[in-house]
Amino acid sequence: MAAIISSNTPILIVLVLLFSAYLLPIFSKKRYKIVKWLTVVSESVLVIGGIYLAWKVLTTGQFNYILGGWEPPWGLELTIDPLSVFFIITVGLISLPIAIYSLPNMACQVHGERRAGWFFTLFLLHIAGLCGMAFSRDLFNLYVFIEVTTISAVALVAADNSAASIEAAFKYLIMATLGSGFILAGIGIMYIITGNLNMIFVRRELALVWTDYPHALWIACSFFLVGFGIKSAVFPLHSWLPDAHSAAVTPASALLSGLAVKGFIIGLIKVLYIAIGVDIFTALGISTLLRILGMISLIAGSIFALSQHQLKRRLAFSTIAQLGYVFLGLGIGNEAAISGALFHIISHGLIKSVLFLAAGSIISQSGETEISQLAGIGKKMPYTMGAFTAASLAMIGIPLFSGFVGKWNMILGSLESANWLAAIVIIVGSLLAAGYLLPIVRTAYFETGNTANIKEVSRSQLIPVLVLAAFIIIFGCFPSYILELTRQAATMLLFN
Amino acid sequence: MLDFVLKSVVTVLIPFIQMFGLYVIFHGALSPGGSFAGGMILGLGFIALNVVFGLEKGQEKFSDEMAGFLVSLGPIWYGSIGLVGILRGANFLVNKDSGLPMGEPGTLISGGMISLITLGIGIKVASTIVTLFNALTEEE
Amino acid sequence: MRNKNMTHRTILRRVFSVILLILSLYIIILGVIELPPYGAPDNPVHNYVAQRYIEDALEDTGVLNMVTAIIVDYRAYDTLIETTVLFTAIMAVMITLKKDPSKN
Amino acid sequence: MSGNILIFTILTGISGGIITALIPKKADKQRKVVTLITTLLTAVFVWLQIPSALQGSAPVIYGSIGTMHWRLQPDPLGIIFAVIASTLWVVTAVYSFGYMKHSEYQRNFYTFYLFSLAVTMGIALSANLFLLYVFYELLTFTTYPLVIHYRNEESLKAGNRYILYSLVGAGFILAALVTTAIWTGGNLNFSTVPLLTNIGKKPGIVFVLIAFIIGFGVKAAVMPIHRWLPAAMVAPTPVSALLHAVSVVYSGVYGILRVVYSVFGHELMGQLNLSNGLLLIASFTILVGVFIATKQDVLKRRLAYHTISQLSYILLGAFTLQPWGLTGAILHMISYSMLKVTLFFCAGIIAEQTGETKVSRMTGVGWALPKTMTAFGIASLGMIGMLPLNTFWSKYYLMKGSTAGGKWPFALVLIGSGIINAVCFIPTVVTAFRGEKVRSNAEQGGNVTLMLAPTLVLATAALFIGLWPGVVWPGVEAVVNWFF
Amino acid sequence: MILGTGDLIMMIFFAILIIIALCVTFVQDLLYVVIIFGVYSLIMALLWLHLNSPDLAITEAAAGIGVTTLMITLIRRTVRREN
Amino acid sequence: MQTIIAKLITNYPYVGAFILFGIGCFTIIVNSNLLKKLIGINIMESSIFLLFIAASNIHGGTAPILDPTNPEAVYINPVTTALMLTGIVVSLSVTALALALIIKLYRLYGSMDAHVIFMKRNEVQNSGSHNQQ
Repeated sequence: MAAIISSNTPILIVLVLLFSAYLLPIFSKKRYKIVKWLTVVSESVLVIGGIYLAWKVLTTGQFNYILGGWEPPWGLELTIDPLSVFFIITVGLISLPIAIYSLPNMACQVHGERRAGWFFTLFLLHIAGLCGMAFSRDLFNLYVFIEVTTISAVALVAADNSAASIEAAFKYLIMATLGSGFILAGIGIMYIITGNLNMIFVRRELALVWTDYPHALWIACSFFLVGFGIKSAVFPLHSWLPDAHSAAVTPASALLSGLAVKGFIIGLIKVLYIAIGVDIFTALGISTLLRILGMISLIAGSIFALSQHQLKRRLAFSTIAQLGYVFLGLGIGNEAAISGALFHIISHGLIKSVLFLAAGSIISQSGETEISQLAGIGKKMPYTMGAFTAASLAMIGIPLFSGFVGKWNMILGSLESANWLAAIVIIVGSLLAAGYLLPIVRTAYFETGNTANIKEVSRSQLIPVLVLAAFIIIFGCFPSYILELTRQAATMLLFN
Repeated sequence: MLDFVLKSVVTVLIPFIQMFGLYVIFHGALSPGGSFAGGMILGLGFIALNVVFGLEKGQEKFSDEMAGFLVSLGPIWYGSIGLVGILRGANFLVNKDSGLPMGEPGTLISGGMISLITLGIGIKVASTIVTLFNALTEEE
Repeated sequence: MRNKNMTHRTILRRVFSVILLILSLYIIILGVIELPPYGAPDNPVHNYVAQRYIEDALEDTGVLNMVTAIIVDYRAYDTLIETTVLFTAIMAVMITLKKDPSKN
Repeated sequence: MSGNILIFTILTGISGGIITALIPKKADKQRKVVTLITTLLTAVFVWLQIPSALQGSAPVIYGSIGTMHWRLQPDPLGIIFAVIASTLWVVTAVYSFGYMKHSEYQRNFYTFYLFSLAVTMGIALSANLFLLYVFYELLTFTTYPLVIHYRNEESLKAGNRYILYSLVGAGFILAALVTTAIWTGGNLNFSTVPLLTNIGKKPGIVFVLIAFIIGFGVKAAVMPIHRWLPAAMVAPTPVSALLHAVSVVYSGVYGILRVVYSVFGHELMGQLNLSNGLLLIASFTILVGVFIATKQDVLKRRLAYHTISQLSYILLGAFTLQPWGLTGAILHMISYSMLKVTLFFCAGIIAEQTGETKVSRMTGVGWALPKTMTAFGIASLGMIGMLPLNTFWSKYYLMKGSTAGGKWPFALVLIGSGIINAVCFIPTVVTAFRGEKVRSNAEQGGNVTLMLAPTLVLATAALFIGLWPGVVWPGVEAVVNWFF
Repeated sequence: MILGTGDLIMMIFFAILIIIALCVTFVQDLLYVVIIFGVYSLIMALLWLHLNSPDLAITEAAAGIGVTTLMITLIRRTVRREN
Repeated sequence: MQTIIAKLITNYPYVGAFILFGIGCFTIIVNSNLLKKLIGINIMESSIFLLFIAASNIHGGTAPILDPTNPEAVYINPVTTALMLTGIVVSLSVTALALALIIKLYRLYGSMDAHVIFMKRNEVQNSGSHNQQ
């Protein structure tokens, strides 16, 4: 039994999540308690399995899991390489606390236990989709998982059933489906050129024939860029994100801002770096495009965030800005920058989920959504606000917090490739982050307001936030293991 | 009058629609068609029942609870068949090595787990389309 | 007043998107005509991967319809996830439309 | 054991701060005890490390954050900064027991007071540019709550400006730091050999130097980027005294010293031919700063601009790239800190006991606060550079350094600045003792004693060092030998 | 580059598809739009059959009918509730 | 130029597919009616299916169903058909969800037009903020 589990871990991780998702709606009718347990258990399986796989990859190197017994160009395979393992760990570490946070009052937030059961079904499906994307090595398989992730994300936004959330969800659905269309069209062109769908084989074929189809390949690349760009809300294509992430219920916005958008970036990385290959897409000028997109969305997202007065909207815009970092790091495209960008994925995931969960707690306790009305809340909710502060400092990139490590590596990478502008933009971005986050902290702690009836949230909602905040500091002070994973992932992406 | 004609025609037609749906599902291995098309046809048969006779009558034949259960059961069924391979010591979703009887190639009962999976997906698609329709038509 | 404004904006928007559309279509079609000629039997699409499916499908899976062989055997995982997409969609519809019967 | 001392030096402040934060709001007495013990312990730990540090055989602690290595080890320059800071922290703690007695937000104050101590010790003891940067950036956030202590609009504004300037500066440092790390292959440890010695004149090295100097210059309040410092004077007096005369501004000055002597080294700096320009900036700051100071009527603002001016004395000494200049700089670092804290303490006592903050309205204050004003007078003399005080020696060596490098005009700058200093402070003292004895003696009560005692101790110490400069000479000599 | 009759039929199909797709924007009545979309689906199914993909043709036809049914239901339940 | 036109005619299914793709995008962007947007999405997706299926076709090929009576048959590539079956189901799912959202929006706003919904939402928000003041 143990041998079976250990040799099938990657698929079992996905299957456990999927199976619990299938079972939840059956149980949610009468036995809501089982729903809770199933959610937590499957999330824990994800965390444990992720750590086990990471250990395996770090000790014995990457390996593949062949599905259905058919060799890769014919069948499908899961790939367990540093990149996928890194993202699995990210997903596990972030989604487990979010799930625990959302357990106690989800039935109240989405109006009913049955609906809460559906919410958790979608939650688990979303997680499963992200994991599947990370493991997938087949372009079409990636697409199908992207669809699972997208549809469940839309549903998570709509779960609130308020007018704003339904409208945001529809906007999101239209934009995201447009994005999927672009991705699928890109996959189509790639398939026509190479006759393969497995990324490794696609790259092998492309290396031989790409000079015959440079324009077609360029179009495929830009389709991928547009498609994944819409889904991960890069600047000119971001219009759905602020609405969706601010209108969703708190755990959903934490999950979407913290993980979903990054999942699509992982998809983009896989397509660009594994399926197309760094030489080819750099020759096509795509990495310049990535850099420019990254810089624009960093600056523009930050400036938009500065002009927002609602807490959740400001956080949503800051997601756009922070994803700009990741795009910029990928565009710079050397080892340090890519590993920095990957590290920024996990650190920003932690940071943003803390920020959103803390914001959700604050909003639910005080009933205020405007930043200016939060005065004095730091006194009443010291732990929540403490986590919020830690996350803010991390996002600014203060040393000893996790945000710094990623930024450091990205600046290192940009200066190594003599890209002064990128380094300046990264530093200016963190200043702007200070500009839109520190006023919140200052208002909460150092201004006085009417906070008489506000209390700290219950322990079961507080502990997940604190755990996430602790991870921010732990990864800031001891980033070695994660950094090793991201470094190996970067090496794999660049030199395999 | 029109109503009566419609009702009697549909009453006659529905068994044939269902039969055709099942035929498409099971014959997917040999001829065009397959689980999705078949399941869709099967489901559309139930929808026709709902449209013509009203939701209450439709619910009698194929209740919402049942549909919801089958929606979950479909993928579980599929996944469990895939797990057989794992229990046999091979990988997930293997067909040939899973130990299921493969049958005579090119006949109706062939391909080991293929027909089982097809049936599962067909039922799932049918129940999905019915649930979908019911959800969309349900009054506020 | 407002209505007139709106139509004005709508027309502007349509004209703008038509121009954008034609421009991008022009670029896309420039790339598309580079692709291997339609319908030729020696295109990259009909390479060893497709050949194997065509030749060995009956032996490997025991079905005549190669498409069925691919969706439920060679790429069965895809199909599992595809049913999951359908499942996700139905759950999404439920959470959008259905009220909790136990409440109220 | 000795390694433990090093880590305790920093941990004491942090744990003290945490304990202070956990003590209930009402328990003022316990909090003061904890504060005093923590500052004293830190000071003792620092003093214990002096001998080994001056010999260059201090224990090392090192580790890494991801790919970056850090290292803690006091060297002569670091230990001198540590000694100055930790000692003044004790003195200021005593002063603030008196000053802050009736103030609001005391728990906040003491907590961040101790955190700042720990972070400052980190800056002083880190033997690695990366770690220095880490603590430098943390210092901004641990001192921010102290700056905005009164929470009124003015202080929040000042706090915003402080954060903005500091973060921009930190951004400059980060860019320069990363470039340095790339050039040295990730090795950022300080040693007797400067980091960039083997790099030579790379293209862009001038920009790196300028970025470093802008970055640290923000905290050192070099003239075009000084504006946060006068604004931040809205903080309570102990904070202005300590943070704006010593810890924060000195961390900037210390950073520049480190960059000039440990990262670039005086030889490379000499090759870069930037010395004259930097000296010009420093002397510009010296003259303009003190000139603006004479125009100010509010005493604390006058002191603030005066700080800006005096800090550039140290930078002037450092930028001469001469052993004598460095001697003067280190001596000035030591002596100026005592005098400036004395001045601030006096200003605080005047403001607390008589309510006067403007110089023009201080007629007769001297009769009400004789001891305070005496201390103020002594410190004023020191600022001019009169003989029996310690600053005389520092100015002497600064001039010697300037002329030794053939840059005698800068010696004239020092003399001119001394004259303006006299114009700045002597009238204040004279005004204070003029007029009739209308005011009653205000130097009574426990609070005043708590405030007065540290003031007088510092004034006496300044006199003592002025008379026997040999006391600090070994330290200064060690630093100069370390770098030359 | 030899175009046979099959290619001509396909081009006609394409032309119809493009016209129908453009109609969606310019027809005002939603019910007509949905019916037009049903036709689009049907033509698409024929096109699949022509492109040697009968499996897809069957599925597209079924899905097209399903989607059109759902859409008509939706229109009846919303915009045309009064009629 | 002639070669370009020749290539254009050779690859006419791809060109047609992308024209449909463009019209789909156009329909999504231009129309304010949500149902029309949804139909635009369906058009766009089916155009991509067209791209795939056209790629796998062979002049004079036969459908990929093994015909033991005709050993000479040239079968077309079955992979794309299998993929696009999945694609159709995915687009069906998206359509279903979008329909549900449209119904819900109609219930909440009483309209199916993006402009109207936008205006109503802004009115609600403005009045909401007035109340708070």
